Amino acid sequence: MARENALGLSRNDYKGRKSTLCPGCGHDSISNQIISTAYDLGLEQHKLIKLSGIGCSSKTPAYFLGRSHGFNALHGRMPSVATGALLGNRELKAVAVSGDGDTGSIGMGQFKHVIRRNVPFVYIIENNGVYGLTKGQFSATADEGQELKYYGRNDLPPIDLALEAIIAGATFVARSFSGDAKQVQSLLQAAIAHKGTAILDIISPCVTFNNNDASTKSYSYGKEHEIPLHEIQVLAPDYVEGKEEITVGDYEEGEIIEVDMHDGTVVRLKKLDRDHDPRNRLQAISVLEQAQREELFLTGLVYYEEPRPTVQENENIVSEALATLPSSALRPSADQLAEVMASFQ
Amino acid sequence: MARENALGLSRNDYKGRKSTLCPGCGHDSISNQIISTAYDLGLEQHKLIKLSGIGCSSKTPAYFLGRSHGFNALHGRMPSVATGALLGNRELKAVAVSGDGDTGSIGMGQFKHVIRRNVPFVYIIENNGVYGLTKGQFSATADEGQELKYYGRNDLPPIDLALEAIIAGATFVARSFSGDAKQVQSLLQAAIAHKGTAILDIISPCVTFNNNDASTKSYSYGKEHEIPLHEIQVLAPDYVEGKEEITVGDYEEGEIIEVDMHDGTVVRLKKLDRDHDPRNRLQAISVLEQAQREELFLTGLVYYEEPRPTVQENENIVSEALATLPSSALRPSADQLAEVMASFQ
Amino acid sequence: MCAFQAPTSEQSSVSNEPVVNDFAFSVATPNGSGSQTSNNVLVQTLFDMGIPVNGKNLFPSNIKGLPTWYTIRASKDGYTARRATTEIVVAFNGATVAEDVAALPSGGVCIIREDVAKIAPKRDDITVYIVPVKDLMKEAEVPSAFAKRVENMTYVGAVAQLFDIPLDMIEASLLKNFGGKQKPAAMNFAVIQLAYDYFKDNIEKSDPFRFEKMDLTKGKILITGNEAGALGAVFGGVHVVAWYPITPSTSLVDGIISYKHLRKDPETGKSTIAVVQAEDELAAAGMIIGAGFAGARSLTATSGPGISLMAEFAGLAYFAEIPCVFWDITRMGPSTGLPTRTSQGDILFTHYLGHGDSRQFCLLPASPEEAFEFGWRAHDLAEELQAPIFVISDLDLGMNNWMADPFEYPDEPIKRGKVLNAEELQQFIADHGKWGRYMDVDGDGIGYRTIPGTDHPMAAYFTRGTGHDEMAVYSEDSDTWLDNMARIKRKEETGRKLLPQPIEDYDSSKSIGLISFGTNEPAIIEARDWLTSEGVETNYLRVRSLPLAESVLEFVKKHDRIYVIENNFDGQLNQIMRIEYAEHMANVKSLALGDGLPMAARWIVNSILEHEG
Amino acid sequence: MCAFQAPTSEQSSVSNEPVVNDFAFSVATPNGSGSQTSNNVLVQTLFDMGIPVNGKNLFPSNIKGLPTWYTIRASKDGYTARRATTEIVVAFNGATVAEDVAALPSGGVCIIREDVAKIAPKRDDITVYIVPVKDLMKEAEVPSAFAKRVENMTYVGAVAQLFDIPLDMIEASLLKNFGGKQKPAAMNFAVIQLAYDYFKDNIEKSDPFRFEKMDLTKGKILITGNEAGALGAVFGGVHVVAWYPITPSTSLVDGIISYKHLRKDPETGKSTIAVVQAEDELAAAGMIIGAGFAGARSLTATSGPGISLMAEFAGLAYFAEIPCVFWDITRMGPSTGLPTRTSQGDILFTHYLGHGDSRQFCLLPASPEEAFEFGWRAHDLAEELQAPIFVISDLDLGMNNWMADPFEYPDEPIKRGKVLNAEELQQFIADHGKWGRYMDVDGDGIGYRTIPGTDHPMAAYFTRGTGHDEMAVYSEDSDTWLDNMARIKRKEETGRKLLPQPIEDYDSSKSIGLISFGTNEPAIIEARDWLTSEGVETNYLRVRSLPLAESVLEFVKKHDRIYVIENNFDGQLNQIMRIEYAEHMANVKSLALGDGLPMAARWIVNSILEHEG
Ligand SMILES: Cc1ncc(C[n+]2csc(CCOP(=O)(O)OP(=O)(O)O)c2C)c(N)n1
Ligand SMILES: Cc1ncc(C[n+]2csc(CCOP(=O)(O)OP(=O)(O)O)c2C)c(N)n1
Ligand code: SF4
Ligand code: SF4
Ligand SMILES: [Mg+2]
Ligand SMILES: [Mg+2]
Repeated sequence: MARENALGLSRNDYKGRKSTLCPGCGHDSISNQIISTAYDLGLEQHKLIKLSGIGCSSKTPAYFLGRSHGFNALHGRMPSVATGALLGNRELKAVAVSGDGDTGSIGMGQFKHVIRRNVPFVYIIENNGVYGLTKGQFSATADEGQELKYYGRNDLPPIDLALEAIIAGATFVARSFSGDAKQVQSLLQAAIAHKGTAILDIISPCVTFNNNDASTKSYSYGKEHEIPLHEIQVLAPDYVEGKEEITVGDYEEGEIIEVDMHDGTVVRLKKLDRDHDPRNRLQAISVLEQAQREELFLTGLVYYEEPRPTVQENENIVSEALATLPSSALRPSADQLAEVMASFQ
Repeated sequence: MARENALGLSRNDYKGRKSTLCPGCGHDSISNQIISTAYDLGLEQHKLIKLSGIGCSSKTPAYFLGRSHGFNALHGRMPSVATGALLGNRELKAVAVSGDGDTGSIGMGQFKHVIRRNVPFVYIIENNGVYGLTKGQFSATADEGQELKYYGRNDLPPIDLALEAIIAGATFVARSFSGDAKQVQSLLQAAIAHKGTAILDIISPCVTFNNNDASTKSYSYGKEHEIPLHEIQVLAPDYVEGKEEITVGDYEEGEIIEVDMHDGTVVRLKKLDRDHDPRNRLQAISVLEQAQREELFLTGLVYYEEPRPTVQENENIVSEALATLPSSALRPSADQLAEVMASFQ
Repeated sequence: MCAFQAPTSEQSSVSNEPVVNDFAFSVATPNGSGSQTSNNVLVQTLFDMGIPVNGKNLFPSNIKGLPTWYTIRASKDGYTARRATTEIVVAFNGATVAEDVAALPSGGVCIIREDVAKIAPKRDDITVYIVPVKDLMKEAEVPSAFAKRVENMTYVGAVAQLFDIPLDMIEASLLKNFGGKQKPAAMNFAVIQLAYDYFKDNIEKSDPFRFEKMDLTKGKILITGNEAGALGAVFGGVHVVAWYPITPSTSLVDGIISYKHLRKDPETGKSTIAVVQAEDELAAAGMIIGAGFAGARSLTATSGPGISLMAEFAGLAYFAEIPCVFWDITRMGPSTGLPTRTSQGDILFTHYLGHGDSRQFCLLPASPEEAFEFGWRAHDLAEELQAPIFVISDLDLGMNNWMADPFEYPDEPIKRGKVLNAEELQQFIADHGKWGRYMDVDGDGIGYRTIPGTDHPMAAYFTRGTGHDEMAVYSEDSDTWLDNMARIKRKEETGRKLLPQPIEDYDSSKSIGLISFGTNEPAIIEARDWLTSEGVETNYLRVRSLPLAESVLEFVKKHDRIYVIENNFDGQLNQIMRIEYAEHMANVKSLALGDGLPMAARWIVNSILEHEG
Repeated sequence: MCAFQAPTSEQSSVSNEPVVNDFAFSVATPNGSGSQTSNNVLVQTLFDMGIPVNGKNLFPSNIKGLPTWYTIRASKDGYTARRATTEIVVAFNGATVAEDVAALPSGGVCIIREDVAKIAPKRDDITVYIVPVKDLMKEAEVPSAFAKRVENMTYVGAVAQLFDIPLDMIEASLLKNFGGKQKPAAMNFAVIQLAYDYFKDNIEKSDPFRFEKMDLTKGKILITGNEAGALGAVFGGVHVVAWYPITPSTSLVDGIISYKHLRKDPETGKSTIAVVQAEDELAAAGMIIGAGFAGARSLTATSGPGISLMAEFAGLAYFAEIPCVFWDITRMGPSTGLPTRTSQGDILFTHYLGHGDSRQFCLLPASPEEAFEFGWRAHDLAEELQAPIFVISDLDLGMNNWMADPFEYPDEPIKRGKVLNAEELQQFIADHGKWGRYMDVDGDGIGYRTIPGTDHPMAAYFTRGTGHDEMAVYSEDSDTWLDNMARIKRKEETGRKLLPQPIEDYDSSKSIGLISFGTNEPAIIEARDWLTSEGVETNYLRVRSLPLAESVLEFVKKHDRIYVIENNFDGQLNQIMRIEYAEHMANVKSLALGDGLPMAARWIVNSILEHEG
């Protein structure tokens, strides 16, 4: 018998349609991590929506969470669609997928502003440094000086989308590698618990157009150069014992950072080679700035901040889903209309 | 007799049409500084173009440099128009004006990307924290928590356009105050000499919709809170004596930073209260981050970097203006066509 | 320029007979000088006097200083269209006084600021009253911070005294204008009183114009179309409003904000409407589409440039069949054009908005009543038709005060269209063997949708702008594509019948028909009477939606000659009619004028007489 | 689905007579498997054999794996339209083999991979040849990195042997395909040879199809429309190219990049063309408009979604009168639609692109020759008309290989339009008293412009999308607005005559006329012959630009019945004709099919016979 999660569902029940991406595409790994995470957490799929822009990456929502409503929107415009959907129904959680072209080029404005509004959702950038679906043009995250078969040399410096996110006011920013399944899953788990825009910039190799060893977006480069900032463990809200156990016993002072998420989830970061406290904004910026300058592939939870009010909180809307309010809540009374009319007389 | 500059022109000859902005609008001061700077430098107006988006700020190019071609383009899209114009004719210099709405909201994507391409021009943001022309909505640079008569409370954190510029790869980023005529002129002079995108984020009060003392974009706030990072002196390329004189005599080691611009212009920064070296990217980011956190109105040349290749250099186009190449340079020969045709046979 | 035109020969002088409640006057001031309050008070008072009245604001795209005109027309016969000419001018702007005075008919009246009078051209054939603004203001001792804005109250006093407007009524509407706040009302009224007294004591009236109480506005309201539309949205159950500021649509969203409180949850005090100022129009469109996808009612308001920017999203909403409502408060284009001038120049572009074979549903309100009704109905229609609905109003309706009947409370329950909850979905599957988002089981082109959050394992589907089959699964198959397109076009036919049908005034004895839409209505009403008096009898049909209702064609067929009257350059309704009914257009003539001004009867009459004469 | 249709009854079987140079075969493979090379080599070789041929690629919006079909049609009579049916299928894709085999006519041929054959449906009435790909590949000993891509060479060998294609010619075109590189050519050829030998030795031919050398392609070229358009731009003097990648327009810009070297400065080696990949379509549009403003020749290439996004900028270019060139390589819409399927569905929207009363000039190429010619001419026209020019091509022309005549070298000097340099400006002022950017001294609606950099104190003017007078000064005046619009519409009339005029094949004895545009051309040529053979004689006019040339109306008037044939859903050319000529459309019938495929003669013939029959 297939294994089941708390809802009595198998991992298969969290899958979508068959992927039509190239075999080996990094994006498919990420879809798999989303499936695993949702399965492990026992998420109710009807309370989730999946959103995306346009690109190979943006096709993937069709390939995971088959029981969730999905919207494959327009190129670069997923953030606004997500904003509207989550205002229309704030009871939903959203997992959104974008590409580096989708976010870094045509979508830059919406990316910045969705973060600024703190729309609470998981925003995954499947970052491969190229436009996959249109066959391999440089994207805005491509390495400076890189050469591609058809498009020659890239003369422009790469945009660092994680850094852009922090500057824009993001309260959860992580970088990862689609080849690092465990880290991706941990980060996804934390991102889902986050009450705000959670940006995951995941390097996700395009095996067809940008998998040359020299590219910092290739599998081989990722495998060889990934430097995790820390080891991540995510403890679900109810996971109490384990928490005490480990904190007390195994680690010395300063070796562990615990980030308490809004819903009780705890993200435990175990120190590796570097000291990085993701709760310090300037440190997060510096570490990314340094990574950019020295071409270091640092991964992990780069920045975390106690979330600002979400867009729904700022809008001060009722706590239920607007979309399913009864008709009575939708139309003021005839008396109220009469009163308004009188004021215009 | 009216005074004249090196070209035999009076300051009047650098004016445009009569301003139709509200009396006292900060934008008019900036127009005046542009006029003065161009007059002082003796710029040839036919070699300049003026560009803008849409907004009160973007109307101003009609009010300065009346002998330069101008283009009042679309809301948020000035950067792309500037890029095209300067590719079409690289012999031109461009002075462009935008607003905080024009740049920070609808124009965010183009702002980022024009910087990334290093299009060599002066990009002035006349930043008043509101949408002037549409009558006082909050812009993306409005203070968090600010209240406006019609639009209530602003719940969102302000975007710092100078910080955004640095992250995007700008090589010249300054902040100033339209009430500080001297600093604006110095910065304009340096910006014009810069071989790359020069971003000037100038706080420019909207006297009609956002001039309340509490607003960080008001005159009174600016007058009281401006903290210049340094005193700026710009020495033209031919200004040799002065240079030696001052360096040797009046200042101690570490009190002066000299920035050598590409065309021989020297920007001399005299230390005031703070130590700020604009040539250090991380320092520039930190200083802005701190200013943002502590609500400090720091002005001056925030960041300067030896410019990367410009868009024209990257495109490797001929050194003359493309627009005025002779017809002979525009059409390959009949033989060349025949050769190409043969390759398809 | 000047807001009103020089009179044509047949109207070039005013007789000496008393003229009561049937003339227009224009107030010329620099923009931002605060004259809006004065003008509103005048209009409100005339309205309170029971005189049919309208006010049209002709303002520049500028915050302060450029010329602005406000034309107030009183019409005992109830005509509320802009009049091309004006008998009286309040000349408070030196920059335009030359044209303002020149455009007066002989026998006209000029009420002029003292300092402006100094530079005004002289005319012997008009009456001139000088307002000593400076002296009056000195006497009034208004605190200097307010002096500039209050100055304009001087002409209110002058007008009141000259044309017999009761001061107590002025005072009442002033108070109303200040939302009941005594202090500013009193300060302003003091100036009015001073001017009034000055005119009473020092000026001898020598013109024939006068107001007199009537009772033709009883029960009516004065309101702008944007306020009406905003109320429509609030009573239409809108949940998510996303917008980006642009003249002349901004006040529609301002209106929603100011009536949001009607939709507060009584217990928690929290709102059932979210209003988000987006970073641009593309984002605003995306937000309302996201909200529509989530099952919420959503709206954006914009104008031409925004409509252009929303084209890609409009095509997505059309093809993915997302309910949502776009308001286009049209201003003059092409391009940035004249941001503060009215136009009906977006209908062709909007009807076909989106590349490929898109065709959008449009509603065309002509009055505040309709702006309200279409305002709530648009949300029903969007959900019933599972499509974006474009409500195309214009600056004239949106930003000017119109006399209207109090709005009728929506007479029907809210219609959420074909939405399946979990049980209904289960039943659907039982009935049809399966459920697919785009299955057309009713033959009306409209499928049944589910919304996110529906707790049923089969409820989810995938929304996309790419080709899809009736199960909402991606497909590149030609036949699937054609079937889907055919179904969407079938839906168009459903919509053609469901949308607000034309309003006709038809009498089989007449052989000439007028066709128009939107805010030309008052000018056409007036023009028809005028034409009748010239011996030209006309029928009239007003189009209220696109695609064109079937009765439009019937109307065309029933007439020998049809005139299609529009406020744009190309005659776009006529173009749409040509696309749909080319075969029947031989006797149809396009009358289009896109000069930025609300339509006036004179132009219609002259144009038709030219052909019929 | 399947790329070709099941035969209709009248075409349902193939006779046993030898069929020479007059049949179609389709190659079905998974996308990204490298079959493009095989197919190109086959088409090239047939072409080299002097046989009129075309190849149509029907590929998915996917990088690897989804089904793709390539149909090669040889036609001794020179017909190059897509054939709706195919006699032969190369079935190399298990995912589609069922439909692929089912769609064959009786007597058809199936060349099938061994493993695919195992799951193929059986039919007795077709000939089946099995290709033992695995064995052949084992024998070939291709390095494993290349094995997958080279596999498809097996069917090349099979086809060559079965249908008499000389192997040496295959070898030659293979070498050409690899740009003269011996090594890959040899590796591939080895596989072809093996398959050829295998078929020769082991398979008995039992079908009637065969190729034979002819000399009908002598002097011709094989080229895609996008390559042709790119060459047009390069020979048209383009300076600034700004674009954002989108299928199917990308290869046009790729083409410009690959021919940029023709425009190198001989001395410095520097380029006279800049090609910028913009961050999106809005930026691309802005860049070319900026370049046009600066006096440079500029171009962008996009497809439907990009056209939608460019609407606001298109309106600006229209109204501010900026020369620049937009290519729309149309794909199937609405919305994201079918990104890799062809369509003619953007012409209505593009012709009216921009809110307000915008109307754009459009060129409609039908062949590589025209893509080249319009490619260079568009830049002349843009500068002569001081307007954006939209060249509307489509995926079929843009991405498929077409047989064409070598392009004619532009027979006219480059035309930069009315641009004044400093001296000319001085003269203008002397002649006219002043110079204003929008003064219409020639009465053709076109003013004289100056470009930035002109060293004259009066040369500067201010470009804007807001209302302006003839001096380019901001104005809100109604009459000024109307005058300006009237002048721009006058320019439209100038353009109507200046743009490429229709091509007519007219004979007064015929009473039926066909009207079409663009890539339907080959299907119409074939359909007309076919119709003639059915006793229906037709004239034909091909529209090549919008606004419609005057001769289109003349053509309509000269016929009893007109059919307007288009590859879209709504019949958009017909709609445009209705707008312009409603009075004359009674006998005009729209034949529109937008199924994503290049048009085939069969549908035209059947549709017309249905009406004429
Ligand atoms: C408005 C618009 N412009 C262009 C395209 C063409 N297009 C499709 S995907 C894509 C780029 C995708 O790149 P990225 O977001 O990095 O995704 P990837 O395919 O690399 O995962 C482009 C330009 C489009 N669909 N829509
Ligand atoms: C596409 C588009 N959307 C909206 C507008 C309306 N609009 C004109 S100016 C403006 C905002 C201007 O704000 P900002 O850039 O800060 O300039 P300011 O007036 O404050 O100087 C807006 C929204 C427009 N002209 N075009
Ligand atoms: S092209 Fe690249 S990004 Fe697209 S599916 Fe293939 S490997 Fe993935
Ligand atoms: S509204 Fe504000 S920004 Fe606009 S002109 Fe007036 S003061 Fe300046
Ligand atoms: Mg990518
Ligand atoms: Mg502003």
